[in-house]
Amino acid sequence: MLNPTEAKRVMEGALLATAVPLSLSALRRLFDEDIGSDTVRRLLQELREEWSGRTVELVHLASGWRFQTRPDFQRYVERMQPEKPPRYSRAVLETLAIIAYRQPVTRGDIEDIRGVAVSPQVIKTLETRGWIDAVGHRETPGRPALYGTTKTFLDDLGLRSLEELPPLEEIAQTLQYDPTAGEDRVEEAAPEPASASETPPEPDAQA
Amino acid sequence: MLNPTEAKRVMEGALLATAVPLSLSALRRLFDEDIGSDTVRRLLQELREEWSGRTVELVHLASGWRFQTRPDFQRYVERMQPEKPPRYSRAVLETLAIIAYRQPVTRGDIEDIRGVAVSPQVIKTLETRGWIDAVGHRETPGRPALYGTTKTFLDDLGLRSLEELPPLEEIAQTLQYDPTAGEDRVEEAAPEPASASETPPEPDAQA
Amino acid sequence: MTPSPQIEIPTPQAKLYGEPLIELPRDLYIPPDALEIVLEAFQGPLDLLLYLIRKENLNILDIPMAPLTRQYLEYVDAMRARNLELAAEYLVMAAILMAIKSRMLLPRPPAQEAEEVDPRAELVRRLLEYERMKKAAQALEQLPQVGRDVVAVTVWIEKTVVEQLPGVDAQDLAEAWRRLLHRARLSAHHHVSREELSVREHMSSILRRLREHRVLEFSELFDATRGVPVLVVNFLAVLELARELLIEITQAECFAPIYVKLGNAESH
Repeated sequence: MLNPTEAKRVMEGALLATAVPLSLSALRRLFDEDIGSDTVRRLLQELREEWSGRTVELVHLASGWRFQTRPDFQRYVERMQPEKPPRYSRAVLETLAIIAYRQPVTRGDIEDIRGVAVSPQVIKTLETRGWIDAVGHRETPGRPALYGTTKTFLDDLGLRSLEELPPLEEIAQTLQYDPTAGEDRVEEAAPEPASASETPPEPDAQA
Repeated sequence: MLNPTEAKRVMEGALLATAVPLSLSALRRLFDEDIGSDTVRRLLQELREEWSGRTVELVHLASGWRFQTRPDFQRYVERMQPEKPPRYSRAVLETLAIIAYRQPVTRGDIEDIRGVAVSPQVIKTLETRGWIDAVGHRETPGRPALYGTTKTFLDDLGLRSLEELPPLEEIAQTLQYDPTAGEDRVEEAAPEPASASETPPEPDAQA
Repeated sequence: MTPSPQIEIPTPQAKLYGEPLIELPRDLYIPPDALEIVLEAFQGPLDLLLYLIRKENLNILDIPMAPLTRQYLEYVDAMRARNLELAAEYLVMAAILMAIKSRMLLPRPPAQEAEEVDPRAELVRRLLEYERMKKAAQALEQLPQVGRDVVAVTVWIEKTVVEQLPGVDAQDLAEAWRRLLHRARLSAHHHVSREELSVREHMSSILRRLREHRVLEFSELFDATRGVPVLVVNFLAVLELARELLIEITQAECFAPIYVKLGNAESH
């Protein structure tokens, strides 16, 4: 049987060798004997501390644990790999936000919120990235696909769950008004309409 | 200007973030100021020592430096990424089946039964594996080799004798119920390269 | 903010929410050369409306419909005049705005006024929801992204090269044989029984032994300890080999030892 330090080194090696996050159970499967979730969790905690203050950190994501460079290390990465990844268009980002915050939604729901047609290319881009997928169909004519975000989306954005998404902002009535003065008004004057057919339910994220 | 410890951490991050070896000059390019080859070499040496005794090591290759798992870490890697075992082609499997059930047989016999040419490569594959060998020659023109299966074949398949192979009567019985009877022929005819000298009979001729 | 005195605002609106309306300043002018660029930046009519509202610090919850509608239509007209590709959604929104405006202009009996839903409510809801999502999109973009802001560490995995050989089991062979039968319709002609298989196994092993020893005495081919069935099968194998001329059986005279060797050419 491996002692805890050896087990920790094995976990470290496994985590350094894989780009996909490793779940607790995947880490447990590394060992012949069952070392138990608690031990794995404790060793992960120790590893995280050992690595703190370095350019690479051990992060806990939706589908497990992964070593990745810190965001402030990116300028060094860019010196090694000068080609920058393309940024997503506003159409893609807004569609992604609607799917993330209002899921599950159909393309029609997205179009209602954005006020314009959503091109299939936009959906395709997000599907290809592995960030969204069809989670079902709405039982309305045409049975449109309902989209939701994936674990990969959370992993890629450094999140453990949808609850860690940036909270939705309450919108100020006007730019110059004192935001606190407007809050009451917002609630009374902009109630979510009852026409549920065209808007997806509000998630808790609101507040 | 970074102090040596910070510089070392930057180099460590760069080496962990890339799977390709980084040369001394690539490592020097990470920094705004020229920190000099000697310093880079010394820091690499220090990093190598820091990492000694772990599951991942810093190695010096022809094209530069790279972090890689230790050779003895392979068994853990295999547990994480079980590789799908390769499979033999249909030609190899059928040839093996013919040799197993009809031995001793010549290549001509195999071609008669399969209806297509048997490439020398197929026989070679099975011989190299130690599963078949030439047990004699048939006294016909050309004295073709007669192939039979070996003990290794039985051992590798977990059989004590050929009698433990699935009996052919059962195979013949299930035959008539199988609706896909004709399909294989079509698929098979295309991929088999017909070696010109020993042109096989057309598969259709068999029917 | 200084309200522009030149803007006409219909009086009935002034009562809504019991508050004075914020008047739209006159200067929403965008230089013609910039129009195209500005319009390209809009994601759609909601985005354009938000821009107009935010640009002039209008109260989104109490939108002065007349000036907003007029401004909006000016943009739409400008787009059409310049033959810019105008999405149908812009025209739909123009119709919506005009409908709202006209509803608000209609005088209503005082009793009805209290209950009636503000005709702008649905538009306001949509504007707020869209703006919320727009901001959410910006917030998402700020998050560090793998591949853009951070790199997932994968160190090289050192492997000693061990060639993995394909696995085969007895069922694979049976399956292969069945395919052959299908293909060649062999079932009728090649009836291979269990015994025959056993004979064939012995044929191979006898040939193999003869290759090694060249000549064997007949009795050496048989191992009495393996029982009668095996002896019989072995004997059948010898006969079959002889029939196929794969071995040669010789005896100098009656009761002399019988020798078995490989067929003619085998010996060299």
